[in-house]
Amino acid sequence: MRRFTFIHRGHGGPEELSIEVDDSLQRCVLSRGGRSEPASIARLPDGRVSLLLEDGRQICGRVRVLCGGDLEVVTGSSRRKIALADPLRDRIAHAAQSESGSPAEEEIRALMPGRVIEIAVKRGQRVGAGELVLVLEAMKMQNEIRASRGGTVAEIRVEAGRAVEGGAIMVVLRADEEPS
Amino acid sequence: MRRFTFIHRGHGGPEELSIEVDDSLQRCVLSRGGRSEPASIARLPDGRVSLLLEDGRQICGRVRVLCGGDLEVVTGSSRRKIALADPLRDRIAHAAQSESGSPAEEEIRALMPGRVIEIAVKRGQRVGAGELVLVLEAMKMQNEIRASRGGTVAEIRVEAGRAVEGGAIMVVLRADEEPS
Amino acid sequence: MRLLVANRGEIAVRIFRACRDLGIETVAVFSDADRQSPHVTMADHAVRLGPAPSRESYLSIPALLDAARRTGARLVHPGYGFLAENAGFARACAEAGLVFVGPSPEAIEAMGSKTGSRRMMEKAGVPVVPGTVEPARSAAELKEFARRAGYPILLKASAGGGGKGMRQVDSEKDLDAAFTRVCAEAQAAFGDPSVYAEKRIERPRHIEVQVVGHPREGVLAVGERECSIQRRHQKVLEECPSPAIDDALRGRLCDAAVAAARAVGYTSCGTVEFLVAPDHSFYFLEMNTRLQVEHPVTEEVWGVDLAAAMIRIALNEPLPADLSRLRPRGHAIECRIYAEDASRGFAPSPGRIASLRLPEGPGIRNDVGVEAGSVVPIDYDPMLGKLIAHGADRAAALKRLARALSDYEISGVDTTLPLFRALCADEEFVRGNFDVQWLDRRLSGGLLGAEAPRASEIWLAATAMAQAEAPLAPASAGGSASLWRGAARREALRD
Amino acid sequence: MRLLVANRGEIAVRIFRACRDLGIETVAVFSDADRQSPHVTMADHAVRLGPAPSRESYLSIPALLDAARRTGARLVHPGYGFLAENAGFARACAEAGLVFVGPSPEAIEAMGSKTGSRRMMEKAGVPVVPGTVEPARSAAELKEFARRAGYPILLKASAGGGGKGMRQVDSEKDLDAAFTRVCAEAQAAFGDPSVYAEKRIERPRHIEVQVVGHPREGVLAVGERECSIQRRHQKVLEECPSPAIDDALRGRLCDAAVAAARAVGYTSCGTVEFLVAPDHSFYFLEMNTRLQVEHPVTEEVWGVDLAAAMIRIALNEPLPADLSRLRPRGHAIECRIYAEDASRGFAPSPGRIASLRLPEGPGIRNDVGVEAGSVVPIDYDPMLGKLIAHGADRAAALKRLARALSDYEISGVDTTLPLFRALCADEEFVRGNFDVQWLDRRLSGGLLGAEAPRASEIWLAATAMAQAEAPLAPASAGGSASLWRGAARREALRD
Repeated sequence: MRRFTFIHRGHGGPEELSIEVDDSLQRCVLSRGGRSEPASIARLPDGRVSLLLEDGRQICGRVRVLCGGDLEVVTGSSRRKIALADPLRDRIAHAAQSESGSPAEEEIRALMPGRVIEIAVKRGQRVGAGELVLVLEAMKMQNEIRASRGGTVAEIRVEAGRAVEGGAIMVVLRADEEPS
Repeated sequence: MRRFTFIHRGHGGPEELSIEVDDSLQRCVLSRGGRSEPASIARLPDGRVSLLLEDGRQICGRVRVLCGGDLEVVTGSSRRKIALADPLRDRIAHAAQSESGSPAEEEIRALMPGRVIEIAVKRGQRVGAGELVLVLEAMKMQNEIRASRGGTVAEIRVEAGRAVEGGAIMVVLRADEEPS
Repeated sequence: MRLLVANRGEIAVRIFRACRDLGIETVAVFSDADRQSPHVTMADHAVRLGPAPSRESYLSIPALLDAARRTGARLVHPGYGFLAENAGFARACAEAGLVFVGPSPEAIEAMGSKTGSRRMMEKAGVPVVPGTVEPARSAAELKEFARRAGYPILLKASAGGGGKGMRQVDSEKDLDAAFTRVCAEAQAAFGDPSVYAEKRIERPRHIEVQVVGHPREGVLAVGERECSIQRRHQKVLEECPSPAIDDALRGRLCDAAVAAARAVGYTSCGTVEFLVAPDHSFYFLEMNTRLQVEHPVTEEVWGVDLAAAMIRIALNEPLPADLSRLRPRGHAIECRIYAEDASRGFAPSPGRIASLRLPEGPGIRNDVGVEAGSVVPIDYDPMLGKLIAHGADRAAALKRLARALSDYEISGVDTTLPLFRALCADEEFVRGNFDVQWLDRRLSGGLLGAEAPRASEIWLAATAMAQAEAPLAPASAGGSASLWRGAARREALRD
Repeated sequence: MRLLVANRGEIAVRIFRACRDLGIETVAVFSDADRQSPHVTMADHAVRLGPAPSRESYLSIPALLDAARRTGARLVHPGYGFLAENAGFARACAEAGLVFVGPSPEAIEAMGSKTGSRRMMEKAGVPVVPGTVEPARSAAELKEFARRAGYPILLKASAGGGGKGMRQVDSEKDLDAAFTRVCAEAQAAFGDPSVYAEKRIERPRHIEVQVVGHPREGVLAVGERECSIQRRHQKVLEECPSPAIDDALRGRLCDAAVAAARAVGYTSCGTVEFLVAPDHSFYFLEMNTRLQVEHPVTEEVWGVDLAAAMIRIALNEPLPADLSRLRPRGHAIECRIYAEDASRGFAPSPGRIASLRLPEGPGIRNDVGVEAGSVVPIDYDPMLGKLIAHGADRAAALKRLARALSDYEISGVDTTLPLFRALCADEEFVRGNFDVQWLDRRLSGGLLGAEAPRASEIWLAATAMAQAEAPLAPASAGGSASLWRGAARREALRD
């Protein structure tokens, strides 16, 4: 069994939850607010996950990593953005925010281990907010990573076709000067 | 432009055809029986191929490698096995057959470059005809490679998770003695 | 309220959809072969029954009752196949305080015996095929029957069904040997050597009538279905209405079906099967005391939801619309899509479905129990699902069916799709000119001739091979002219 | 015979399906943004028009005519939008020897002018909203009209449509300023400053009548559609029939629609739009001289194929069934699924569709123009497709719609699916109690309130994260207990 702890930032502030997974990746124990519940996991052929809880409840959906680092959870009847991260990445994300409302540099990190499929920018290139920076394949999905604000590409630390660790800095953007 | 030559073994015996593809993989020239025709190629997101010929005809379908080495071509209205190979592999396949109707060893080769996803047998293990030997990911598909006859695993030359070249021998099976 | 479906595949999916339409929560059960199946991953609750073999999973009454208890299910729907016509299961459900969605155990039992149901039908005035009624004790008894009714006759195992344990006898000299053989086969296959004889009806159609029985509202017929397109006595394609039935004959068939259902106090959806001779005489064959595989063609033409009606009846609720006011509209055709290899005598073709693209659009309904990546297990019936086409008349439905069949992509396993594509191009079939042996004759006549690959298919193969072997273009650092180009390149890189 | 669809997306797919049902070969055209789109990859022929911008592709009449010439197309269908109501295109097709699938250029032109069509309708006895008819030359002229008709009035750009260039004036003191502003807006948006005034009908419904005109068989009405569910004057959900129309009113609306179509010698499928006041008075709004987005709800309820009928009429063939004998059955609802972000004021949400799972089963029809992996371009209307649910009555259709919406998975782009899920749970909508401004009021009242993630969704996220980060189990060399286990492991390994 291996234990993972996550921080979920919902409307009520950050909350810790954990999940223990056995080596087969098929059995787990979910713990939240002092209560634990065993469950079985099935990864479906198209990438969705099905969770079967001890009381028979079945939950099925698809999870993708969004460029902001949030997770997109899509079930048949909903599509929701969930702020869930492991404690380290949660600290990185929220420390950066609290230090400066508008930092001079934007570090684009891989929020999950994955593989860089394409780098759409060059060093020194000017990119606008929302422009494609790179494509990261993670969790069976191609995630288009876009610049959240305009800026100039200061560093590219990855190569197309190479794997990246979760949390690794991939690209550094230097923010535009505020015009006013 | 790069040129590929294939041997198609249809009802009328082997026939050579060739295709020239440009570096973008989007333009090509198809040649068969002395006639050439330019076309554009689009690879669709789900792995299908769309060919657009000079006269406007559009052809769309999915191509998979079957364990015997034939190609499976699936369009909306058909599913056909096509014996198409490059001249080297065509020679290997048909030379082996003509030497012996039932050779003592079966070499399981990668008919396409790909990645071994799982090896389902161990050295020395007895496998029956049709039993899963390994899973090879090629052309976006997971191809289950099965033993065509019963035998014993003599050699395993690949590792799970590793890439293999097209034509490489992956597993060698020693055939069962004929019972009669 | 929760409903457990004691089944798998497309019928479990179909019944779950009806539950969702009725606001009822769903409980799936699964064997180890089905943990990833759509009927499980669409359900609100799911319970493992046991290993893949049916006996240890979908046929295990204790495991099913335990699953219902654990999830608090109040209703149990048997689907078709497995325990659908097992009176013992219906009784066990009732004893466990569960509502069995189907007719009473007595009705199931009454229709379960071929000879018993036959006697009952004769009493109710429903025409039956001339036959011995009672199991024959000797070949001599059969000879006497055959002299009266005339050859050819059919010998049938009393406990048989679906074409198993059946043999045609063309003249008296063959009768002794045939009797001995069918008795032995019946003993081996069904554990019961009883055999009876029937007159063989020449070139009949298999026509069935949908009935709906309600405890208070009585029994109603909802039109007929044409089920003559069979391969070795197994239906492969069904239609509503039949192209061979006129209003007068339809009325007589429906009256007979209602009389049959009334005779057993039938209170659910059910089907009364008939053989219809070319001279429009018809004969009761059997009654299926369950939701039929081919119920969707009736639903499309009559505008009724039979699966939902069946659940409402089980809950003793009134039926939603006045069924007697329903009128048919248009024509519907269903194809049963099996994972079978037509080139090897329709042998099951288990394996992983590598890709699946369903047809969509006007007049098309998909009732499917698998998805791309699903493994078709060797343990169960290899039906993947059903394609239903509906149009303003038979010609329109056939054209839509042909269109849907040319939009249907399944790779990884062999399927019966080529059979249906060939049927749509067959003149006799398109004219509606067939009987129950027609398809077997056409198949041995080469309906599914091996076609040479088309040039377009060879070019697709060559292009894919060339693309896969071409030196990969280096991942561009920017400069891609458009998102479209970038996307195309990324996709090409994946191989 | 070949038909070219001068359009893209779901309507091109819809028309190609009709062609296949009629045995007509298909020709797609595409811009550089659409080479991989389903409408191209399903077609028998395809021709590139030009770069992504509409002006250089789908609006380029020379490129379209050239594509038809190169592929030998005989028919050209404009779909909706783009050149669908452009009389010049219809004329250019005729001059190039092509059959334009639609009404005559004269009928398109007659209905294209708001004031011109209004005059024509008054002459034909079709009620119109009290208004100035002619473009107003001054605010004074409008004041005189308003004194007669009563406030509030609406100022509208003569060249406008779909809610653009429209402003309500509640009292005389606001009129001068409003007139100046609307004239300026009209000049900026349409290059034509003409403005006219209409009495504002309070809480009206938007009801439209489907008409089918045939050169020899005349004009027929095929029932009405309820189109009051609009967001800022754009339809988002349509029904057939309207829950607010009784047989008497339906008859009067259909008579008026037939009179309107006859007045312009209409010979194709078309739609006459009306405003219906709560007192059942109604007023001609405009006529859409094309196949309407929401035509499928009529097809489902009336059992007719409007897209095929339109092509048959263009070929001067008789209509397949006697349309006048058609009778409606049940109820159908269509949802327009747009790539729009409801949480950002329904801003377009272009991008790549990461996954797409369509609902299936009884009563569900998908008319969709994209597939998993498709890129939704920024260049065109962001409609992905339409979901149509059909049931025995409105309640049944709504339940099936809700079921289908809970089976509909789209990831990668934002869509309007949450809006439809909220509507299915809204009491007033379910009661059928709404008017054309109802949805805008409900949206500002918080119809789409942000819901907190459910525990189940958080657990799915955590499980997926844990699985993705767990040390990968070594690829086993045999010994996997079953194919199912092996499959699960292989899939897990892919990440």
